[in-house]
Amino acid sequence: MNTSNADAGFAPAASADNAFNLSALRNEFPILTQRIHGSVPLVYLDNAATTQRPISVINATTDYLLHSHSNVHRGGHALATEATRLFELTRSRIQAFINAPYSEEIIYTRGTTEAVNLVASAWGDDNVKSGDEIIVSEMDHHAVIVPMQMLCQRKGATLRVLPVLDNGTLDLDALTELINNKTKLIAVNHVSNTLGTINDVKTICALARHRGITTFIDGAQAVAHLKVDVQDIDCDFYAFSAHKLYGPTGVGALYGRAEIMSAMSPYQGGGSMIASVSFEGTTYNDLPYRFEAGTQNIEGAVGLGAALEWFIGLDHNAIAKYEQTLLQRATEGLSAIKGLRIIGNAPDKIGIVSFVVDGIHASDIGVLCDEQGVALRIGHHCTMPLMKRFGVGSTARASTGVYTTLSEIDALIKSVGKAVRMLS
Amino acid sequence: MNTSNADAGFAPAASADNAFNLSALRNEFPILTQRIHGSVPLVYLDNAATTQRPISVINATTDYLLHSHSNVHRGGHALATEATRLFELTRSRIQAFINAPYSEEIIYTRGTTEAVNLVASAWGDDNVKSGDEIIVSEMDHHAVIVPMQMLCQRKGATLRVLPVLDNGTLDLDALTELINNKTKLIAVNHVSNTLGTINDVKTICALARHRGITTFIDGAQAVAHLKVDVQDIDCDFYAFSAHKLYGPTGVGALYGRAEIMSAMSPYQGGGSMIASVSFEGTTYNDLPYRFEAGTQNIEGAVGLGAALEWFIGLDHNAIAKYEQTLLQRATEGLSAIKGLRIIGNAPDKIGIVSFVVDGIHASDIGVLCDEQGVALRIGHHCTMPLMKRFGVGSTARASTGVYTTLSEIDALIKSVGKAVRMLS
Amino acid sequence: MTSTDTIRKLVDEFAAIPDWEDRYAHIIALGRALPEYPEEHRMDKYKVSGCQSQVWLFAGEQGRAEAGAQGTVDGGTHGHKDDGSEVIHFEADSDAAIVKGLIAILMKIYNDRTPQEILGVSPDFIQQLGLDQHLTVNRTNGLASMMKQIHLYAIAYGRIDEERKRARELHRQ
Amino acid sequence: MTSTDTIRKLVDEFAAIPDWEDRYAHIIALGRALPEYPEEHRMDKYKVSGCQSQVWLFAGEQGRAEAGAQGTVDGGTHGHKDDGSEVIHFEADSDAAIVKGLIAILMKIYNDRTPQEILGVSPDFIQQLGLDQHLTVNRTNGLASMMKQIHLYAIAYGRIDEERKRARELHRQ
Ligand SMILES: Cc1ncc(COP(=O)(O)O)c(C=O)c1O
Ligand SMILES: Cc1ncc(COP(=O)(O)O)c(C=O)c1O
Repeated sequence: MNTSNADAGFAPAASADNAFNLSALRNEFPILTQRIHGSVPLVYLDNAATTQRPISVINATTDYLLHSHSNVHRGGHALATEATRLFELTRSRIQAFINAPYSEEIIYTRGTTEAVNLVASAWGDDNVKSGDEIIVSEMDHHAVIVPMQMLCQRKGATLRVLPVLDNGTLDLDALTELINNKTKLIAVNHVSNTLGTINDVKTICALARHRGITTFIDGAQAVAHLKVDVQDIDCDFYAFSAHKLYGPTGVGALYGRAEIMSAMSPYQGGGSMIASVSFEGTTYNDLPYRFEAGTQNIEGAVGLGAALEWFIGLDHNAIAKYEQTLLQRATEGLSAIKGLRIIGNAPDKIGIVSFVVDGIHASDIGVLCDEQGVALRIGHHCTMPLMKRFGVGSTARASTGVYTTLSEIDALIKSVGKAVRMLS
Repeated sequence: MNTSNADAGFAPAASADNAFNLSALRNEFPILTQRIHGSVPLVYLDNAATTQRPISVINATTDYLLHSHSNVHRGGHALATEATRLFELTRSRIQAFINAPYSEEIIYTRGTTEAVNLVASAWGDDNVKSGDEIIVSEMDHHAVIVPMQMLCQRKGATLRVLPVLDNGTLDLDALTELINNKTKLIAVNHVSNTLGTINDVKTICALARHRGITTFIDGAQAVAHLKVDVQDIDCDFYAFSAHKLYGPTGVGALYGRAEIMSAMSPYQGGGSMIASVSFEGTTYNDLPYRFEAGTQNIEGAVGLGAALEWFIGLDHNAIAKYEQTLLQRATEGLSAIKGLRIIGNAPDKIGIVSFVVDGIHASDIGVLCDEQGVALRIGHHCTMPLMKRFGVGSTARASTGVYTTLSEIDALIKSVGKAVRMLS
Repeated sequence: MTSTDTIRKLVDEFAAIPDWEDRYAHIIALGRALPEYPEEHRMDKYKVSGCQSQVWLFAGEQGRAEAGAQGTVDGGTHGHKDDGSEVIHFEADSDAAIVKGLIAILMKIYNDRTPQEILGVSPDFIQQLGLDQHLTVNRTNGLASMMKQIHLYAIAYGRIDEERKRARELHRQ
Repeated sequence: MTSTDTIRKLVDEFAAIPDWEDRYAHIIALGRALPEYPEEHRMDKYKVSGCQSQVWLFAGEQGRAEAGAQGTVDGGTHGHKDDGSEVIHFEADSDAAIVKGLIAILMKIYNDRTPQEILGVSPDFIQQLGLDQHLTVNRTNGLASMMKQIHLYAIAYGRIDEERKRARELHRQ
């Protein structure tokens, strides 16, 4: 595999020398050939917010709607059987994808946010009591912080915060001090959506298991960039969203250890999650159905299945290597802009670069880059406590996908440079 | 408009004499031309479980994915703006569709089930206390009964049950007796998914308002069959699912009166639903965002928008009239089968026929009808208490859609007749 | 007859009935011929989950001992086959005619066999018999759960057999 | 100048700048020229929600009286226009340069006008100026909320004006 050209940092996107066939891969994403504002080519660097969909995923959903659509489980007719088969097939694919022991341990959710809320309610209400402590990290997404904060408020528990070091890594030494006999849960992201930091969740989970503490890993930013193995991580819960993995919005998965989940009270009530309902009393269904009340996002599950199939088929070694090249190029190129400061310089990062420029509001950079075709995300990225930690109100964030090219990174650097000049 | 032929009950499906152009309408649904089990034409009569999708809805979602996909709200770039515009456009369409006063009163949910859970938690936990009473009906879906039962359990409140009369209508006289000073909420469906009964929710809501009782109307089965006007009904909450309205799975809407919802605590925590987050304390966003935590089903919202646009454009007078013809024909034809009993004979019904046959299990009828191409739903239809009320374990249910033809009803009658003969 | 032979016989039997009506008539007839389910075991704990029809499955030590006795006739060993494992005897029933017929088919394949035999049956027979829709993904009729249950019994009894074998060997020494 | 005239002037002004860079330079310059926001009103309650940049909008009785005084000069009536309604004076600011420039444009259109004038402005100008992306759906920059807020002030003050007019008429009788 020859990535030398790419490593040099100047390979054109569609160069035949690329380690993997990036140009063929990009062809699977019609949206990327878009021109915006009338004429400028789209440079989509907002992949941490949501990824684009390969045509095979779009087609899988359409096919399903044209040939097999039905409500699942409860029907006995041919379409219902086929829809159920596809729906459950994706569950097995998710199981294999994150190496969960049983497919019953995979719960469909709307996405990561709902998964956290499910655990905070269904597990939290049963297991957390007044005086207990829950640890989240300073770099966690609001999706983790807010449900845990709400849980603590309901129960009179205390939220403890694992701090972030100046380079954007977690202060793991502090964790040993934070953990005590009252600690019930540690919830932390696998990868930070703002900093790009890859956290050592395996060490965190080992520390927790040793003390009998339950662990929740927010994998929203991890699944599209790292090989995830929940048995190797040895966490109790793991969650991700399909839309950050080249799949549909409105669907995601929660993995939960069977021993824990079979003892958990239900979350939402409704059809499918029950065994029997009467006004005298209701009994609940087995895993995973107990946590899937009502009609699920069926076509979303079908799309997620197609996304997993597509994603698993990629050359991940080559992609990961190229991602580091992109990251390095972006880091160097942006750092060279006067007054620009990158927030998050961890040694292990995915392709995310958050930055601020002295005296210039990130919002202005966002608008001017967009005019040049470069789609960035501007704001607090749902990590306000982290913004406070780094003394900024918001950042501009560029995030790569498997289809990002070096020339797109060059366009990024150029457009930010121009924006800064216009605003100085 | 000439519906005489249709009224006679024998018009072939695609007859040029039909009041509306049913054959053209059916052409918009490629899945309906399907042959199943190798050779038999599909007769899809499982519309109460989920409806099929017209091609314009499928295309709208594909278009969105090919041209405009992005995460909404939080981005400043061109795609984010367009995705946000489409996402909010559907919200306004929903508002118009059910005649809600403000678009802020429309909350996206996964579907009806989640809407009930949202109200039972966010409204219920704040407003229901020990000793209070909540009224549901005996014909309610588990999606209504179970969350309310769970709420009552959490709060030490009592669930009271509005009974169903032998013909499948609600015993509204009993309601006046059930209501008392402890009654906090009445939750009832607009149309029963098992019986087809159209309930007089306007009268129920008037009774409730008079006594200061909050009302929740489950409109899952109503929106595709009746003109719904939440101001005319004068309910406090109204919910429906897109997938029963020719739109996507995984998305639906909750309407809630602004006065009530602005005072409600949040439901799920996460991104977008906050105004500011810090470890000292978090403040929540305004309506409707406070109740939309995390990335929503964006393409689902786009699809729902297209479904509403398509649906609003139909000739609803003609369709409603034809639906009654279908219902009458099915009722008469099935009743003529020896030992067959229809459960639910309300004077006001949508196109739903639930039935049992003496000495024959509904499941067997389902399997044998399916072999003949006729897709029915078999089971308790998530209404176990109603099954108990009518002394049956399960029923076979045929339910019509806007594309159902009289010849399909004839196929239904024929297939059930044959199944019964085979099983006798 | 081994399970493989039984399956081959069933596949031939069904292949000889091209008409779907006759096939179902045959399935229903098989169900009617299923031995009566012991009423004392018609309990919730022997119900297999599924929401369209009710399915019962019973496999007990007692049933097993009896089956073992039958096994004796075949294998000539005392209550267990040559390799030291006993067969498992199931009782099963459903309130729906077609499901009951399908249960009868499953019983032909799985009943009165050793754990090893049960676990060795390749699920291919489902396709071969054209019963995918009834026996796989669909959890509504309880048959997929029933097959899973049969496998769980086989795993559990397989372990018990191992224990017993070890105990016997220890005894002999 | 009426709001219609202002809009026409703005549209011409922008149409004369085809290059996007120059357009933004112009917008930023307009922002720089916006009167300084009174520090005593830089309070949370005057913040308009939006999550990328911060936006403040202040419109008070006091500010209004002053504006009314200016109104006097124009209309020659005592603090209110001929029809008896007073103009509303806004102060606004943002920490982002482009948003501030867009606020300056909104101020040209809406500031120091009567409730009726404000409510009468057709939102078409947003398209005409090519500012859809900034001023409509996007709640991130707070400008859509700001426009909504301006309208709410206009509705509220419009009602107050009605009340005052009625009171004055009663007084005269
Ligand atoms: C680290 C992290 N956690 C959680 C979430 C929430 O995911 P979703 O919005 O799909 O629920 C996101 C995405 O915004 C994220 O980046
Ligand atoms: C009357 C009624 N209420 C609620 C529901 C639940 O809807 P969903 O499964 O879309 O959440 C249904 C559909 O199954 C229904 O028919």
